[in-house]
Amino acid sequence: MENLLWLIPALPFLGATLLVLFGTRLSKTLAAVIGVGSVGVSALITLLLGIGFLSARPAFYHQEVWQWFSVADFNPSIAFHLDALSMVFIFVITFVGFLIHLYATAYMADEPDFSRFFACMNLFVGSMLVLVMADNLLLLYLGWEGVGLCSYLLIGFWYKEPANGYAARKAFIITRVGDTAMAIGLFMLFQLFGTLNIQTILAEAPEAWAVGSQMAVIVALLLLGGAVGKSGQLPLQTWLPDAMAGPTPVSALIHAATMVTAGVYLIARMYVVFELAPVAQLTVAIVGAVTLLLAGFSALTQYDLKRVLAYSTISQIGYMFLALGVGAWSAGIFHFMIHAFFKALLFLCAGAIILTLHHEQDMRQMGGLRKSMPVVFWTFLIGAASLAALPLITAGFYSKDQILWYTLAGPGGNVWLYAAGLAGAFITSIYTFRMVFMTFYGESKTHVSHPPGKRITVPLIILAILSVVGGFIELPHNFGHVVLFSDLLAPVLPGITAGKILAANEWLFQLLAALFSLGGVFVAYLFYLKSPSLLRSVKRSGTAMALHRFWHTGWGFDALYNTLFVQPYVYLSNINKRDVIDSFYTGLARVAEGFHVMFSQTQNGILRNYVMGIVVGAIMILTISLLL
Amino acid sequence: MSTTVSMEAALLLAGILFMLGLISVLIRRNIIFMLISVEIMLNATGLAFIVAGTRWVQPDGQIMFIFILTMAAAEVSVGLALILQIYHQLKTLDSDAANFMKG
Amino acid sequence: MELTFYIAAAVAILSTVMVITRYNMIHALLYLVVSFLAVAVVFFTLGAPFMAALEVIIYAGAIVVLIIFVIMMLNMTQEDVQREKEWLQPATWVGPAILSAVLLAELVYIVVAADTPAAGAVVAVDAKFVGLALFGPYILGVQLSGILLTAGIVGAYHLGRQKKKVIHRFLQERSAAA
Amino acid sequence: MILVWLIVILMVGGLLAWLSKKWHPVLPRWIALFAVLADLGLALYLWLRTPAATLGASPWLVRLEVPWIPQWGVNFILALDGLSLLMLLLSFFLGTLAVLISWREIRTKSGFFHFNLLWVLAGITGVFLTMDLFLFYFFWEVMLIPMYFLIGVWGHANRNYAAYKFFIFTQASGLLMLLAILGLYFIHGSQTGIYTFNYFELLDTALAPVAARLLMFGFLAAFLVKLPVVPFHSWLPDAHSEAPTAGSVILAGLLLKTGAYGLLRFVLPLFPTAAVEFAPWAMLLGVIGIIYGAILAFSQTDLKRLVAYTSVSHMGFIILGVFAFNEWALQGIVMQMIAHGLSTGALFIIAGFLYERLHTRDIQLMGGFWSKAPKMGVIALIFVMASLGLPGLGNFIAEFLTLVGSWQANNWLTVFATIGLVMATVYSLRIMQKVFFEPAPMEQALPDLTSREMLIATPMVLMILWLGLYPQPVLDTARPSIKQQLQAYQPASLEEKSLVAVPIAPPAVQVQLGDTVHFYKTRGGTHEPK
Repeated sequence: MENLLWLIPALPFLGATLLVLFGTRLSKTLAAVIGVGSVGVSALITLLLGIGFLSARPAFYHQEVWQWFSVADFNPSIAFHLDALSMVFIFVITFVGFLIHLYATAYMADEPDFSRFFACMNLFVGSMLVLVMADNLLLLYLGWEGVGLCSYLLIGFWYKEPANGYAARKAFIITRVGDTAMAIGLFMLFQLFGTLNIQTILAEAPEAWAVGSQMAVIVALLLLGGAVGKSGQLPLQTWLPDAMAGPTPVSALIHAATMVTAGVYLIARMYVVFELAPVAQLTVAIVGAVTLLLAGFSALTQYDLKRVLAYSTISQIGYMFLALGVGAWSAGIFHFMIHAFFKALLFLCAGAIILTLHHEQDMRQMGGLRKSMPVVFWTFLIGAASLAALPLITAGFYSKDQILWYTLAGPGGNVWLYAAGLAGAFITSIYTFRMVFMTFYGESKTHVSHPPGKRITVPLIILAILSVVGGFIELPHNFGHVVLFSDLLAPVLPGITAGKILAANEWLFQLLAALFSLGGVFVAYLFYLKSPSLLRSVKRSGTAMALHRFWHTGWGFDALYNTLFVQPYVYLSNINKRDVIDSFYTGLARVAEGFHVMFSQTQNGILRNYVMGIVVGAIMILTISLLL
Repeated sequence: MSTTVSMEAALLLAGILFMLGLISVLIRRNIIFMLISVEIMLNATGLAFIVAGTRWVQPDGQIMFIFILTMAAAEVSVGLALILQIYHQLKTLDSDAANFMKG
Repeated sequence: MELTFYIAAAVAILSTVMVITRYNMIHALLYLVVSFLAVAVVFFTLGAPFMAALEVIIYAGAIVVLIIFVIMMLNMTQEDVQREKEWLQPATWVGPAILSAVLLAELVYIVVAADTPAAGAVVAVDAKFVGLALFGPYILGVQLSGILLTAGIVGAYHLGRQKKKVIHRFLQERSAAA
Repeated sequence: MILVWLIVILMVGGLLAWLSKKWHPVLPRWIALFAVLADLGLALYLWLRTPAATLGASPWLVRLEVPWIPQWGVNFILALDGLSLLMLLLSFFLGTLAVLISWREIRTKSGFFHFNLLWVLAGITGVFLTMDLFLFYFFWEVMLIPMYFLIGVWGHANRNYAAYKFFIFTQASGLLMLLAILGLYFIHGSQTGIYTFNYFELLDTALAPVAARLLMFGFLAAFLVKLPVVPFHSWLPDAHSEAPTAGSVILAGLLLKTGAYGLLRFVLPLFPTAAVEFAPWAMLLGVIGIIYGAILAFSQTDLKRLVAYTSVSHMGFIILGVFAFNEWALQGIVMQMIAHGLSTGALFIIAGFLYERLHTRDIQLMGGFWSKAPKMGVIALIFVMASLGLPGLGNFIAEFLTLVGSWQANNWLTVFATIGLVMATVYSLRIMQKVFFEPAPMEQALPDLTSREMLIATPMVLMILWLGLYPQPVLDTARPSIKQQLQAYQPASLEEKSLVAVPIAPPAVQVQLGDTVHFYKTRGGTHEPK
């Protein structure tokens, strides 16, 4: 069983290689078969492994493929380590990835660069799998950067548009800023532990560090730097909304289901380090809380369907960070899984809408799609309900409620964090249903060409089902008490217990959360469906409009970074294009040339100058001999 | 015949004459003037030798003067021949006109 | 005798200054003769009467006359004098004058600073000693002088000969262009 | 004897290539190709013959010593260890490619071109092999002069300026090295009475601190200019951008590496105490180079010039690593030398391909080539990614090891060096964007790579992937000689070598950030505080 481990990432890589090598010569069908098939087989192997894993319940599977290199006791391997945490991740990556690939064969059917698209997608899935299965941080870093590369290639897939290229580079560069912090973290870890093997570090860290030791805090913060970069959290979140420039399946794959959750994975994977550094862990929670609010407000003001979803992604990952930050490890991972289902679903629905409306992404140009696209409408509604965490029926409710509960009641809990989470839930409902109402209700504004085909609707339906039933594997203990998921993770991640006093009143807070999300739906209904005049009156207010603009541009972070970093860098580079140091050497050459001109005056055939030279020489010699 | 001429003064005279000749070489463009100036300088040098010879009561200074004299005579004859030649070729006595190796 | 020296020195300097400031070549040469004569007097005061005689005969006589002959051959006119004037602008002579002044100052410093034992009275070195030394230890120099003079004669003859116009190779391009 | 053959084949091949032009115009190319391939074969044979495991005891694989000018103590010493072997393999590999890329590019005086090319290679081979300082200087010059001709005769528009600049920079700095060599020679002679240029004997010279410092600066002058380190780098962009493609490849791939090699081979073992003193400054220079080169690369519009500045940036890592004095960093440097030779060489080759097709190097005139030339695009993408240090490609291993090593020596400088990686991303992506992605300002035909060009590019891709995924053979080959270079940095021998009894603290692993830290676990590493 263990020996199959390497196949999971290797198959997508193989698919990518084949597509790169023979891409231009393959027919679209064959390219699709390779592209989808490689991920599909990976998913099957994952399933096989998963069944084995769940039945035998070993601590982990481990396979060393080969020793990467070995220098003076630094021996990272290409080795895979599969435990419950990675299991959840590879399950989501391969299955959701497979569905998205399947969907993409229809979505990208008219694209001339079909095989290039699938090559990048496969490479992406492969890198992501390496990331979550790596047994050491260096291999994880390989996957980490590979994911960044693929996001660059896929966001800039339609490369002829310079704006897309800009978005792609922005994504790569900003995430790389985070990666740099992480790399420094790796240097420190290596210096302290002499290895980058994750399990070794996790085992030895508690002995090496006291709780709250400065080193632990610094390492944890550096790792957090990497995580916020990849996961689009404050302060490195600005790349993610722009990343919607890529084709929609890319958005679904990279920016909803998998890549952006790499940060969540990293923090969960290195949880020991964070537990040893409470300050850093609190920072994780605060970053999550602030991000989820900021992104939520920004999502409220977007008109581009995909940008709303992008901001909602940032916001939802904020929830995961919040969960990790308060020590509710399994809740964060649970939310990751559920989020992957419904966010992929939402993105794919959005893609179906965009495709049907001839690449129209502005929600103001949509409306009334409920009738013309019933399948998409219903699945989108399920996804939206899950995102808004409508109580009882949706998976999103159970995962988000768990996070909110532990934010308050957990040992790292805190009223302020809880309040932020609750407010976020409220905003989430508003923007989610604003989206639903604007898109599917009201009168139709754009002509609908042809309804989406089977290859598009089947993944939607599967994901919609998962978005609903996914929640039932983990129910709160006063309500069914199903703990399948946290049991699965229990050997890997520590559990969490709620405070006794609050635990008695858990139902109260569940009710509160439910009320907030329902309230949000109601507000959206009020503003966008029932009485749009209310919205117009708000819009007349100057402050509201200013706030709207501010939120619309993502709290001005882009402008800030632009003036703070980009422009000075470009300016610095441009003024020095001719290399100021070189002017020293050319200056030196000029001086020599000057002497040349001067001295050649004494040899130019004019007799007096020769004499003059002799005289000057005589004076110099005399002077020197007098002085000495 | 005994005098008390100060040797320093005599050397000074030689120096001044030499300088005047030198200035003349430097400022004149006319080749004949330059030749004349060279004569002045040679003469000044001869004077310096005489002074030295007198100072140490040795004949060598005067002998040097005789050699200088000989040399000056030869130099003037060759120099004047060259000047004639230059004048015939260039139709001018301007020494700057002969700067064919201008750098 | 000392007074004679100083007067002669003053005359020499003055006349030399006149030489180098004249525009007319003949005037300059006449001053040059005066300068040489003054120097001859100086020689005399320094106890070298024979040298004084040689100075007068060869410098003031032969050499200057030779130059005058050449000048006469060249047909100098008033235009040449005028051009000489143009060439001798202050801009051209200030620099060299300063340089020479510096050199002179250094020479003076050397002469004055060196504390040589004061010389006694001037003792004439008469021509006989000179002659003995010349044909004694310096005989080689005398022979070399002879060769030099011969070479001078041959060279002057060769160079000064008015051949049919021979253009030096440096000048060929120039004349071709002209 | 095989070592002599390595050099002689190239020199004779060069002469033959020159002469054979008279018989047939294509002959020089084939002769050059065969000469380099023969050397590549010999080097490969040497490598495969000695399994890495047997390298244990003495790092030297082959040694040849013949007295040359015994009166002056000049010997003809060639010696090969793992480091030299790797460098030779790189040289011949890139040399083969250089011959291949010139196949169509060089049309004038092809005989003389190949003569120069082979003699540069011969000079480089000599530099990597010789262990006699006199001979070393000789080869140092041998590789300089043909390079001057390569730039000056077959270069682009501004070639004369570039060639002079290159020559003056390297020659002037080389003379300083000659002074230092002579200084070392005389000091050694006056101490022991044996006047010799033999490297192995000079290693034992005891030097007063002041003398050691001065001599080290003499050597450093040559190597830092060649490398180049930032204030001395300005010859490089000109030389690289004006040279013909083969010249750029040799310059970037090999000539710069001789500087790095010199640092490793001579500066480190000969002047340990002085080097330790100088280390923080050298590392600072490295970091400045990394950042400065990266910033400048970003604004260049001439593709070759841009790549040249990336070289400046990458070479910063080398000096950063050399003066970290530990095995990780030095292994990283060896990897960096090889990986950078390949990746930058490849970028220059791509620039050459583009120049052949478009007759311009200005990236503002390029664009949209991704759709026209997808093969070239993919290959360019791989090497651009290599240059920004993507894991899985050789440069990543190099940079990561270097940084891990330098982190042990100096935290803050390493942080800034790591920031250089972000800047590398910025300029690297600009290449892709401007050349391949962005729409072109004008329509121009661009045929994709021919099979000859693929023959050049494919091995490079395979090599860089191999280096990134399984670098162990390279690391194993280099290990013994790196250990040898670091021998002088064991705390005990450091004190022994310094004449004054001032105990020089080794650049011990400093954990500056926290006081609660203790060494949790004893690890390997060359200057563990005992």
